[in-house]
Amino acid sequence: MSVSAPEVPAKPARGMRIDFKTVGPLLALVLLVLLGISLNENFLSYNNITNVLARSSFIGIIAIGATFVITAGGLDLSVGSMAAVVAGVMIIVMNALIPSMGVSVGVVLIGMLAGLAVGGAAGIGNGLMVTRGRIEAFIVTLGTMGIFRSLVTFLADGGTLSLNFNVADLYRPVYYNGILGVPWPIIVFALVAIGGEIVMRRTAFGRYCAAIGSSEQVSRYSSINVDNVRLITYIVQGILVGVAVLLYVPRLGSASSTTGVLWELEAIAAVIIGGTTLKGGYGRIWGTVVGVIILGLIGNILNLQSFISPYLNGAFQGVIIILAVLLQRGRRAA
Amino acid sequence: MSVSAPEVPAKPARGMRIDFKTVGPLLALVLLVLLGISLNENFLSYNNITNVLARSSFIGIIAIGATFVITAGGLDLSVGSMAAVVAGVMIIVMNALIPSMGVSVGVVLIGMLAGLAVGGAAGIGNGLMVTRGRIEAFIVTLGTMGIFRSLVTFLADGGTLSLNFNVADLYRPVYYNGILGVPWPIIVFALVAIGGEIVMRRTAFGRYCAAIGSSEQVSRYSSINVDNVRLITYIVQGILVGVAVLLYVPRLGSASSTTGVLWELEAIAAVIIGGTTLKGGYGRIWGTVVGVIILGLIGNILNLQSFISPYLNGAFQGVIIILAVLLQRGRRAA
Amino acid sequence: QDKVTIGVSVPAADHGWTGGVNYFAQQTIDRLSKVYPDATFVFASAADAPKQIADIEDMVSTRNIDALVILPGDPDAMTSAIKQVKDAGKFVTVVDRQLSIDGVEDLYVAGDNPGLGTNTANYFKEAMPDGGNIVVLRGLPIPIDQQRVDAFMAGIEGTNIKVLDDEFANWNRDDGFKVMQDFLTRFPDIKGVWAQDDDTAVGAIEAIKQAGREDEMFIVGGAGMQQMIQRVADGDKLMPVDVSYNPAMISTAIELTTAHAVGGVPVSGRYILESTLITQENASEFLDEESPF
Amino acid sequence: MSDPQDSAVRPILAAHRISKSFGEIPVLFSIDFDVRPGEVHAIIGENGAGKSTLIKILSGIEQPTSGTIEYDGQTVTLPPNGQAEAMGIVLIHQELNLAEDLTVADSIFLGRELKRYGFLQSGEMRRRAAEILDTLHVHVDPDARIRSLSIADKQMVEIAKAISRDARVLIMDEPTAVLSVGETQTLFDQIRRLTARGVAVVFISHKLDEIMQLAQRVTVLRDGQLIATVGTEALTPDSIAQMMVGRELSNLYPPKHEPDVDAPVVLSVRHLSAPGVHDISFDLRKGEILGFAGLIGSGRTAIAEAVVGLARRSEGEVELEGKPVNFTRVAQSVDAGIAYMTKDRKGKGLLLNMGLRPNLTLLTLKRHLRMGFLDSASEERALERSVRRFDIRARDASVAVGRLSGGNQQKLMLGKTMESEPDIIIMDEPTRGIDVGTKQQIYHIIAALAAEGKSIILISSELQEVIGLSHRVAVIRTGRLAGVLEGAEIAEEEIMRYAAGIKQGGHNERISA
Ligand SMILES: Nc1ncnc2c1ncn2[C@@H]1O[C@H](COP(=O)(O)OP(=O)(O)OP(=O)(O)O)[C@@H](O)[C@H]1O
Ligand SMILES: Nc1ncnc2c1ncn2[C@@H]1O[C@H](COP(=O)(O)OP(=O)(O)OP(=O)(O)O)[C@@H](O)[C@H]1O
Ligand SMILES: [Mg+2]
Ligand SMILES: [Mg+2]
Repeated sequence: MSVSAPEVPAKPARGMRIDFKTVGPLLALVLLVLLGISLNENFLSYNNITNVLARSSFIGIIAIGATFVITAGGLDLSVGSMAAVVAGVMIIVMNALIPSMGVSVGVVLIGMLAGLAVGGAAGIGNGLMVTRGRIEAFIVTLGTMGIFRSLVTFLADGGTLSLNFNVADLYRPVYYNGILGVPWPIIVFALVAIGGEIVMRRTAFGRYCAAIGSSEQVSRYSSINVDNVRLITYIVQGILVGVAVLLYVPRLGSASSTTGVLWELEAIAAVIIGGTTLKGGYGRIWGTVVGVIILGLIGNILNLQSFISPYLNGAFQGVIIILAVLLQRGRRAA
Repeated sequence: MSVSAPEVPAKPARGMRIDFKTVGPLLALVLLVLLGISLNENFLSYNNITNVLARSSFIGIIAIGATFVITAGGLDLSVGSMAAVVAGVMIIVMNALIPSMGVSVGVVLIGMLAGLAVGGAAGIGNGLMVTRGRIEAFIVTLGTMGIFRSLVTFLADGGTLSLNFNVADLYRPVYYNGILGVPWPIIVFALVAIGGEIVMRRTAFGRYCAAIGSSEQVSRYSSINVDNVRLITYIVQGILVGVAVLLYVPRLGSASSTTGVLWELEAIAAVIIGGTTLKGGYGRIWGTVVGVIILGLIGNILNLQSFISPYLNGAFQGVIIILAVLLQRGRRAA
Repeated sequence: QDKVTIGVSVPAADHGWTGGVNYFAQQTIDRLSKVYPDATFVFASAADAPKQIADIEDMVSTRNIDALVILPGDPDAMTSAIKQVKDAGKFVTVVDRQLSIDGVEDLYVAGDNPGLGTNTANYFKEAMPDGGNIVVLRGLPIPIDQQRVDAFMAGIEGTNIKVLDDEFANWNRDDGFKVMQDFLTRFPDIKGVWAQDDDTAVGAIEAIKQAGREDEMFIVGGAGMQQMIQRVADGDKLMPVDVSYNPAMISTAIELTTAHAVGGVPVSGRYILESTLITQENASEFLDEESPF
Repeated sequence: MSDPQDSAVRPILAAHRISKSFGEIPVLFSIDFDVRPGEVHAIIGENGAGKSTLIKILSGIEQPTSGTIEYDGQTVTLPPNGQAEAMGIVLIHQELNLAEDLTVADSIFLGRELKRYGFLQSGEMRRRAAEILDTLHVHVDPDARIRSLSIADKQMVEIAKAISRDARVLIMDEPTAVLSVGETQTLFDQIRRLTARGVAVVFISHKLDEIMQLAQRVTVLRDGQLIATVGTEALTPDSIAQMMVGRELSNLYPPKHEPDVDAPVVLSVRHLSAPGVHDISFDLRKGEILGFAGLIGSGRTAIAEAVVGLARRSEGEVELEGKPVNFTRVAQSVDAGIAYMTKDRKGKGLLLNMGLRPNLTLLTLKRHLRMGFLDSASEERALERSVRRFDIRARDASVAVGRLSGGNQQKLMLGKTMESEPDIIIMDEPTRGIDVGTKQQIYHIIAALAAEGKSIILISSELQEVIGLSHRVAVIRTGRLAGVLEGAEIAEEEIMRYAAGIKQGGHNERISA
């Protein structure tokens, strides 16, 4: 007894209808830009746009790392404090090298390497505790958040670590200059974003992150080395924190116990506004970039007007964040 | 025709082996107490113990609410700011009633009711946006966190709202007095904890929370009204924030934009240290109580010694949090 | 008469004193907007240094400010950003905190953080000629706290005053209460408490009262909160003096800057607002019905 | 190609004296097992006998407590976590094992993506996935997310995933439990193609006719013990069943008691439309067993879900004992006496991380309240009742249900549904993954319920089951009612003709009179 071929169901026309899950964050961004334009004629000026993008780049680069961590079902609350430690160590290293190396590009380069190394090491620490120690990521990174924060305070002796002014002068162009009028932070952010998008979409690593976030067991049974992939997401996060700080130090030239406070929340918010699911399994880098820019614009727009009491800035921010996600509702973590 | 008797499974002797998942947080607590005793002979004094427990009670009561929210697969980041708003509104209401009602117990009672009402209303807001609005809990409560925080700052005009001195005197005993030498905050905390434990373990609602956190889909197919149960967890959380603030206001009689900052993180940390899984599906109230006391003791112990530089307080805190969870490792969110 | 725009940037109200700064800044802006119809004010308060830098960048690039009044939350981190505003040809007034290089600002309206520590130390020496045990409740771990504490420690050096321990109470009432409770548990003999800040002192006082040890010690706060000045004026034994550190210094700065920008009144140099000891005798000078702080 | 029946052919994979305990609980006792290239070797046994555990050990997912594994003549320790796949041992898990957030193509290639210069060749993978799905006659979009597939489609994706790998040994744990006859045949064609190429296949099923059709040898397990390994030709379904359950299994299906002709209509569905459902009308009489037959994805589940309020209906009426009802939540239908038992026990039926008791009583928790509080003694009694009635076997009663054997999970779900003491029961694949012995028992329970005056809608892809139990059979095709069969018409070929669209109409008008 055999059966004739079952009827083939017609494929639904994909992408014909507006897909709010995809368009949501973009729509929110467009609305914000329109709001900005209506508030101030300088909003779209070259200066304002580069300002906003450049200063969003720290959080942006960190948030791209967070997208990987979250997609793979993890979480990193320590990024803000980690950034402070990285900045602190970079400054200490550079200041310490001046007597022997003088004020030279070499000092800056070594400082930068030190920053990346510290970020990477911190990422390894977080990653090992989560994967080998089998402790919930929330707790591990809440713990290291406290530890890193203390460490900066300790290194700075309760005060501020300041980069030697001459070295700072040498280093400053890394934030303020660029090529063809595009400042370095924007260039680096764009490169990291493009790289992140490629890794997420077009490499096995990106695929594995989604698989692990979706189901650890399925991934394990598909002979994915779950622990290693997870570990790598934390290391990537650490290194990207390092990269972000490379751009941060020339801007502020100092680090203190208040450096990077609440960056973790901002980074996670950007990731989720961008459409990545907090429980893992689905992540998109370009969404995160949109999320970061949305958050950056909110601050900018608040500065463009004077009717909202500054006391209510946080409320405005909160409303926009909720609205941005409301625009993509329908998606919902199961 | 009948089937041969099914094999009756022999129950394994439960609890014979040390179950680290259960004992973990308790063990951490015991170790901390031993550390405290070794540091200072006053550690176990009546005064110190009641001090620590009484001031842990706010976070404790809030964390019990958070246990329900998290068990049902949700999250509430807004509790700290919510507490500030509740405190602010209570103070404003009480101060406003004095002209008409004089300095009377009635004023205090109405203030208390107002506090509970504001907490409950805030919880309803969060809950509706999560359940009806289908927005991720993280985003909703991150948004309302900003909104509530702004609101207090606005209400307090950037400064501090202070309760009228005479009313404060009338209200003060609610924090400082008690029965049989046990201060009210401890009594209320204990009652809320016992109530919470009963609700979690012995009512359909508690069972439903775990079921929903474990699988929303299965719960829906099992005729559980998922949205309502979720909504109720947020309302319970809101009301418990209200209860916590009822005990907070008489302590110092003031509220400002810094009231309750980071309470959400502390509450969530307590919940998870206590063994509840962040992804939902399993919660235990008594664990949360242990978690809260652990966090309270860490601060206390740090103040009782001088070898650790105060700069490193956060590091000590971080290490203990990680260790407390390490002691129950093996449990792991899938 | 041309229109002028003046930017005012302050740290967010993360504790009582900065709350006062925010209040006075807005109040002054409201008042001056009426006095000078040609002046527009742009006000922003920022939670951290990057945000504050972003604020002043926005003021320059989108609001075309002519002058900037800034109380930098973290002066070292903000120096080069403020220098850029200056380099763009704006008039710059810096308030309270010294930038890490000289010569950036046109006008400096300064509070005196080390002075606060020194003044307090002097009072402790006077009140405890034979020395004794004290505890210190510090602020937030940021540089101004360090400056105040360093000056205080230098001030009591060589006396018999012994600092039993110091802990951060974050210029915050709740933490003042907690830390003081634990100090009281730990040390049976405390003669004096330096709370550094009046908010912290509010919490510490409650803890001392709860322990019933009001008669054993005195406490010195700081910043000049109205509630505390009232206590001093009333001759409270527990709170015999306070040390002023008036958040209203931001008002002075805004007024001077506006006068310069609108009326061309020449102002420049340094205005140091001293940190003075408030005692029962002079307390009435510091009482101000209107102030919320 | 040598004849795999020839015992001289060396086994490619063999287990010697394998024992396995979980904690202190033994589940396998000294099992010998082997499979030869080109052979289909079936494993059968009651629920909880240890079949899944054995094949997990054969594929490295679990490590044996004692005993050795020989692969290709070498004694080996198989690498854990599916890494044995690289050695050519491919496993299809009993429980669906797909990541819900990934797409079909992603899932098929998960863990061995095609890459060029380190980058994924997504287009190529999509193309090949489509090809493989085509050979299986599965019509799903390679870009569809797993989450959106029906459970049978998910199973087919798993099969596609497994046969697309370069397997030397292909192990399948109840792959046909959710498949209907047609899909099963497609699968068997593929299996024969593979065995012809020398692939060794280990096959677990509770459907004895499938085993007779496909396997050369059969190994029977009972309570973790090896009972026998015998050639299929020496067996009849009866003798296998006897070996499995240790007793004679006569008349699998109980005699049919037709309901009274004038038995009242309890459930009447008129022109029901919902997602996947188009203009369905039928009546269900008191004491009647109404079978729902159809191909995978024909919409039987969708109809049931629309009736009980799990899916929103767009058109049509449902009448319960003559009164129109419109359930928007399941709770309402449960209260009205209609219970629906899902076929997706993992995704919709059971809380895998919880124990037996909370799962059993979840649907009816309100009945276990005493003065507002849960009465665990009452819950415990309910569990005892269900364990007895449905023969639920858990070696460790405190175990999370995710660790129960598949069949025992199914039985627990049956128990859970029956706890609500419904008058109308819609059972979706009620015997999915259940062994013959228990099946017989469940069939008798179903028949007894009908005899008591309960009404039952039986959705099943196992035609024999529908035929053996139903008083009438509704055949569903692409969301529409293709026909209703009664009496002597209820026969395999006739049903298939309607299901495949060769025949239409039937007694449709009579039923929706
Ligand atoms: N991880 C585990 N932990 C504890 N017990 C387990 C675990 N896995 C399986 N078991 C137990 O081992 C026994 C055998 O289970 P197994 O899944 O092998 O049975 P099966 O023969 O495949 O049954 P079915 O036909 O129902 O699928 C069962 O009693 C089951 O509860
Ligand atoms: N919510 C929905 N929206 C669109 N299409 C749906 C929806 N639910 C089901 N369908 C489609 O309707 C058809 C019926 O699927 P369903 O799983 O309900 O039936 P079934 O496979 O016949 O059930 P069974 O497996 O018990 O035979 C499928 O093609 C499915 O894709
Ligand atoms: Mg099995
Ligand atoms: Mg189907």
